[in-house]
Amino acid sequence: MALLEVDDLSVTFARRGQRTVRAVDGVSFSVDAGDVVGLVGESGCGKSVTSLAIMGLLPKQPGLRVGGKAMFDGTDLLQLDDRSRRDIRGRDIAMIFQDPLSSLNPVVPIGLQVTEVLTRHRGMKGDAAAKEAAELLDRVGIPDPKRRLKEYPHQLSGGMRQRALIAMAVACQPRLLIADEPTTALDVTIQAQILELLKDLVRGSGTALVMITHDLGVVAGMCDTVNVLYGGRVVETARRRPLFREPRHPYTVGLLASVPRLDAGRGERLNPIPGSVRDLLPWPEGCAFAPRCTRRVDACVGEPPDLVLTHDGRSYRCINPAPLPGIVPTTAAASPTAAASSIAAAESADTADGDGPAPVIGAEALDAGTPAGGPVPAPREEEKS
Amino acid sequence: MTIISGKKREKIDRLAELAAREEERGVSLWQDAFRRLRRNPAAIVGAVILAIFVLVAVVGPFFVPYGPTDTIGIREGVVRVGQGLIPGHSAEHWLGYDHQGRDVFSRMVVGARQTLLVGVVATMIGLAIGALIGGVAGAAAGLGGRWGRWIDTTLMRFIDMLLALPSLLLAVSIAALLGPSLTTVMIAVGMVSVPVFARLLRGSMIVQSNSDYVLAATSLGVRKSKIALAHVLPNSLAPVIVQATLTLATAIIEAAALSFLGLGNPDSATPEWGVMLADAQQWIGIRPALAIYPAVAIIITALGFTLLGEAMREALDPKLRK
Amino acid sequence: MFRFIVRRLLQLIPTLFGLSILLFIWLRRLPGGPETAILGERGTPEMRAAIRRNLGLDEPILIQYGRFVRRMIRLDLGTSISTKREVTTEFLQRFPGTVELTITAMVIAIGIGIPLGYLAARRRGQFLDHASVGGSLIGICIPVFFLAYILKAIFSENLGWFPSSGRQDPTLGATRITNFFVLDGLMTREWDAAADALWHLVLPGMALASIPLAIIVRITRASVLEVLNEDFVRTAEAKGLTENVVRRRHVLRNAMLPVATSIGLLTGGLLSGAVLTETVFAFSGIGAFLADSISQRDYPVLMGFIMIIAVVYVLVNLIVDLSYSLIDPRVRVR
Amino acid sequence: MRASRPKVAIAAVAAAALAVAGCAESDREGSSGNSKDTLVFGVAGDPKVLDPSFASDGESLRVARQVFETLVRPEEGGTKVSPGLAESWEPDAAGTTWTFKLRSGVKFHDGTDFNAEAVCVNFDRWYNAKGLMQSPDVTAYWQDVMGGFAANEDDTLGESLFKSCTATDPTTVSLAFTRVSSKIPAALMLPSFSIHSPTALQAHDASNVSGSADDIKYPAYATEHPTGTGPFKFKAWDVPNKTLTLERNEDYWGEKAKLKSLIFKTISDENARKQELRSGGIQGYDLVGPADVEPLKGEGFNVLTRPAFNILYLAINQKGNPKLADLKVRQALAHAVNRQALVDSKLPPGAQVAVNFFPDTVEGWNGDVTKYEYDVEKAKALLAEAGASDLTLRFHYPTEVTRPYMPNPKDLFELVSADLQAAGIKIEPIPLKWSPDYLNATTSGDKHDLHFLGWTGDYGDGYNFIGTFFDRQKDEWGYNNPALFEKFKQADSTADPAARVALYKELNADIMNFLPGVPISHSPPAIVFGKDVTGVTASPLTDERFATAEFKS
Repeated sequence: MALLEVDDLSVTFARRGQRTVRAVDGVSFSVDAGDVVGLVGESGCGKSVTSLAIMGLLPKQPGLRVGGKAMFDGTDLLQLDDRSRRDIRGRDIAMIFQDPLSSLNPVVPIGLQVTEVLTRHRGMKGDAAAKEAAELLDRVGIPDPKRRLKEYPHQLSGGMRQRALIAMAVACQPRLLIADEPTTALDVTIQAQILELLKDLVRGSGTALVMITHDLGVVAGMCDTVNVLYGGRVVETARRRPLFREPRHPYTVGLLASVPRLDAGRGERLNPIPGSVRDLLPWPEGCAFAPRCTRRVDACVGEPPDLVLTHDGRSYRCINPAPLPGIVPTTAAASPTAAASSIAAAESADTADGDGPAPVIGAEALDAGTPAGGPVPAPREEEKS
Repeated sequence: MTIISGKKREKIDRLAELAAREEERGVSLWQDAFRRLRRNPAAIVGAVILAIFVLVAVVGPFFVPYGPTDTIGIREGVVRVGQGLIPGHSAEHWLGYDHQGRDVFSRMVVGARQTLLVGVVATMIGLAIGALIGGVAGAAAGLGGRWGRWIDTTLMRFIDMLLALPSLLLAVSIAALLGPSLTTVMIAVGMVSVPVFARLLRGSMIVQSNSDYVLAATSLGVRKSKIALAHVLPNSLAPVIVQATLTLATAIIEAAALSFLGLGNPDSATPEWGVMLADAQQWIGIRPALAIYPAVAIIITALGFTLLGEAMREALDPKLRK
Repeated sequence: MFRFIVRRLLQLIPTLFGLSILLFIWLRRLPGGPETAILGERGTPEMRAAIRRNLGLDEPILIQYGRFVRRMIRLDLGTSISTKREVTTEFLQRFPGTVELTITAMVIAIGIGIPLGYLAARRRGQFLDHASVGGSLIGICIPVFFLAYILKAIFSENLGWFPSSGRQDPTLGATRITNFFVLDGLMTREWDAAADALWHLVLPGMALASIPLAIIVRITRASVLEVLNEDFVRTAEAKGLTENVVRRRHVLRNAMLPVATSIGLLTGGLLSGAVLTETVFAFSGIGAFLADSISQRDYPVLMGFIMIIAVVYVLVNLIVDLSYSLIDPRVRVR
Repeated sequence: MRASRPKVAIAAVAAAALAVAGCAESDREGSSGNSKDTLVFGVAGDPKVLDPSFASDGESLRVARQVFETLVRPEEGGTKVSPGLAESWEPDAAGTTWTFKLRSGVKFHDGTDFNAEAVCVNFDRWYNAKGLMQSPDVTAYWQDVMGGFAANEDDTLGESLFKSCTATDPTTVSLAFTRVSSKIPAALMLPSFSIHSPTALQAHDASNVSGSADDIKYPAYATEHPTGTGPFKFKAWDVPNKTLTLERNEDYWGEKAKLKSLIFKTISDENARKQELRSGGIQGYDLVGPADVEPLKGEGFNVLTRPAFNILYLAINQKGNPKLADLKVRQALAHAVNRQALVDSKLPPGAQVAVNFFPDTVEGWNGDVTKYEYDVEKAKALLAEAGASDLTLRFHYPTEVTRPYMPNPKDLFELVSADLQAAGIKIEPIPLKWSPDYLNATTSGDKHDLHFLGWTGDYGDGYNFIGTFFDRQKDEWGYNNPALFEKFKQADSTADPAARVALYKELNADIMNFLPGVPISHSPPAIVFGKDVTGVTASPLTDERFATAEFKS
């Protein structure tokens, strides 16, 4: 039984005068307790909107319409009234945002910003709260927490700020943690530290983590399951390894191919995906990716492609998928950054103990793309590096 | 600087962004702004009000039924303020007589022209002088150097002094200096807005001169003075123009205030709403309407200018755009 | 902090000096002198000449200015030509009124403006929003003195709820200590007097508040709208904080920064409005008195008052700056 | 820490306030509240000084009239000289020495006895004025009436009319003058000749007008301790509240005041006064706008109309434009102005068109003088004759001022200039602020052709009007007419009243023939009291006595 089960979630903004925007268009995925799930895609593909919709944080405005379901152990978050939503937020589901500076209140001391969560959800007050806050800061690796409590965001370094944010997020040991591009705004070196921190926090504590990112390096480093989004829909879902080894959806292929490779010959040039997210086709009229797709066939345009389930339980949304076995680079080595390789290392570490037994494949499980099949040996390139 | 400039500064930052935007993408800022204006209902309302106002002001006076100074009511002996007699609206006098037995409707129409005149000229004066001072200061600051800074500070100190005086008091003093007349009102009201324009232009120019494209130009070895004139000044004008629109509104109101203090334009041949309102206060007991007509006219007109001005500010302001 | 204040106060000196020169030149440029103001219809040219001589107005302007400066240094502002009372006395008797009026106006403007602005922003696009924005527009566009008349006509003449003029019912024969009538009333425990003084402040306060109220509503609304889009508000929401906490701690505290600035500016500017309001409500303050003094050519009063006002203005702004650094930890006065 | 700092500040202030509150003491005895024995009266301006010797403004004099008394005073509601502190008076044969029989048993507010000595102390005080007290700024009326001091410190001052005061016995005082003058005894009704308590003058050293030339300071007496014999005593001057409180003089020699206390409240704006009366904050006010008379009456307020004791005229400056030296042109102007219409439409009920330069209530008024009826054609003809058909005149008029004789100058100007233009005269309007700009421009130099000015009589003698205007060469008129001036001197120095009145009649006739300006109107200023206030009689000299005022139950 999944912890969070998002089913056909759609978000549309209708503005007077302009044609309605479908930011999220029937996204479905699920997250098991303790699981780390990635939502990957170029910016503008609806990753963040999805997360905000789940949290009920989309700015209230006329014309905003949220459809579908988001079952969080039994209750549909989308149907909740404001009060009970507030009760769940921060206590059961917490969120970490992209830009740590702008995400912290500049005129309120860090301490208060941490304690207020404790006060709200754990009824802690005064010294008790302060003490707990200090411990939290300590736990997320902020040195000299006592002093930090009194300081203001602008007095902290970027990494420290993100740690502080994380401290606030995990203050109530939430069962689900949503991290929206938590490392994008940070220096590469810091990125790694933060990712490590997140890993440590979720491991053991049984907290599930939804990692929203465009950085395949991050995905490779952390996620058990990956959902690739395009144009507001999940176009491919797979366990991490299969996805990297043999991506089926041309978009995924494109994504991976566009990552620079260390071992690529000098002459070889990167092959980015032509065009941009802007020029997509509305799903009802066919495959949104069609305009940019290298494997496009006439049938792509006309009606939306259905979700295809494959033998090993992965799923993709394409009528002319990349052939098997595809020659696919793995990000680990491919990604040139120190971060990536460190991730690779980390990953090789935790792949050993595997992902535990695969759950029974039920219809909706398949639909949600929970894969079957055990761990897959790490790709060759890895040993090389 | 005191906090006075604090508010300005944020305006200035915005201007900087805005000018920067203009630099990066070729589309004219103004076209862009205009497109947004057309979509803003407030702007439309304001524009319509002003259109009507200007139309009345320009052509109206040629079609008024009676002369604005023609004291019919007194000749016919129907107006006797001594006995508290000021007849109200009738078939031939749509808005009735005023205390001098003149046709109020005709005076309102002719008054529109005067009011517009006062507003525009006053604003022009304020803009001209303010822009001159601010421009020089800004340019000087931009050029830098000991002299540049010196000029800048002295000018700004002067402006600070003007700001330290309550605006209306400034106007009253000027009026007292020149004696009541239409020109006096214009100058007095104009002077009040000088500091605002000066600070605004100076501030934006300074931001401009620190902006990337100016640095670029400098690095290309363009003469500083040339930059100041060719790039900085033009790009600094946007907020000034917005401010001018808003000032038009306040100018009309300030003029009314001056009239109330008895420093308004005394020439009855060229009635102005402010004066009419001030005069009417005296007969408010007998005929409130005499006060209400010009008051409402003033409010609506000022509203028109403000609406348009605010709309323009939003249209030109990248920060508010989202 | 301390050094900051000192530097600011030092900056004041050249400003005042320049101001005094400007004033002096301006005053002496005014057509006619105080003599006619003093004598009225009955003055013969000889009498006027005599007075000019007495007042030393026939001496070269530099000498006059010299005399003025010498007095200023002794902090002696001279005596009013028309009332023959010390300028400082005149000021101390009238300034409190204006201060009380200004405070009332600001209290009204802030007390109504900020909540209204906040609600308008929260209910963006709904009725309340349009209403308050429209209202504030009109508030800016309506001539203060006209508004004052309307308020009086309605609440005083017709309904008789409020007194229509003055600062206090003279028949109370209240005691004067600081000339801040409300304060005096409290200090001397003449509660009725204090209450009456407050009562007299309501209408003029409302009239004077119209413009600042309008502006505060607009600024608050704008800045709240801006803050609502900030990430940290989203963070706060994500923490599941109660609406109340989010509003107070996260939205308002940030939204107040620009509002604080404008409040400082407005308070300084209120004096202009005071000139009109005080006239309409026969309210004894410096605004109306200054206007009179100009027509009376009461040079000493004008010089003295305007100098003091300039100082006050700068001080107000100084206080604003300091308070600003209190609200916003990022701003540190150096 | 940060958040708490403001709290601390507030706490501190509160604490301070309380601390002060501890020591501050209420110094008011049982406040009268708004009971029926306190009258609050709205006035247009603050009094400037409480010692009438130094006062020339109406509001100061209004107060003085309640607190002080003069030897002779105007009859109630009239202008005739009637007994005040003196029961009777008579001049000697030469008419230069006047002997006054004083009322006995009169005490000043400070308990000092009123007697001949006291009178002389006062006159000597004025006569022997030294230093700054000789400034026309300080003793305007004395200089206006007496013309000089014992020792003039300014050569522009002339020989003093007053010579000496001798107290023959406690109730008999005689004033000696250097020459016969029309002003005596009428001028002694002026509040500026109020008799002060010698002890009080001494105690608060009233004559010590200190300070340097350019900042004159009045002595405490003039601002805090006015001590007279009047029916009201000075109690408090609450400058910050713009109110001045008088209280009943319990041991007044005559009939005691009905009001326990009388409060003058300054409300400079005319409408504000009206609104305050309506809202009940005041129970009466002065300077009622002509337009308000009827409405207020209609609402049941007691509107009293003072007998018109003033004149509004259109002055013509013959220096200004040579054409104006031509009598025909001046006559043309007189014919061109429709004075009747102006009076009907602009002035309160009871106003009349003026045929002399003083109202018919003053002895010496002459109904049989050349009158200039409204006749545009005639005006045009006269102008043509004088070859002045294309005349352009600079017409001065004052802004934002209301004089008893001139309610709304601007309105009047608009009417008159319209009339003149109808007669083919071009008008260049020159509006100026009443004081000082307007008065300067019109009474000095020769830059003015036409302007409005007027006069409210100080006392019931014709010379106070026409003498003030015409008895010597003045920049206001810019003509030189020795014959006329001579006649004035003669009239002024005629001791026998009857003979003088006869001369006034002639003068009026001469003036209307010579036509230095056009007399326009006498308009009755109104004063209003609350619906339940009675007992006040309107006075042409604005000498209303509040002692008789009472609330009728």
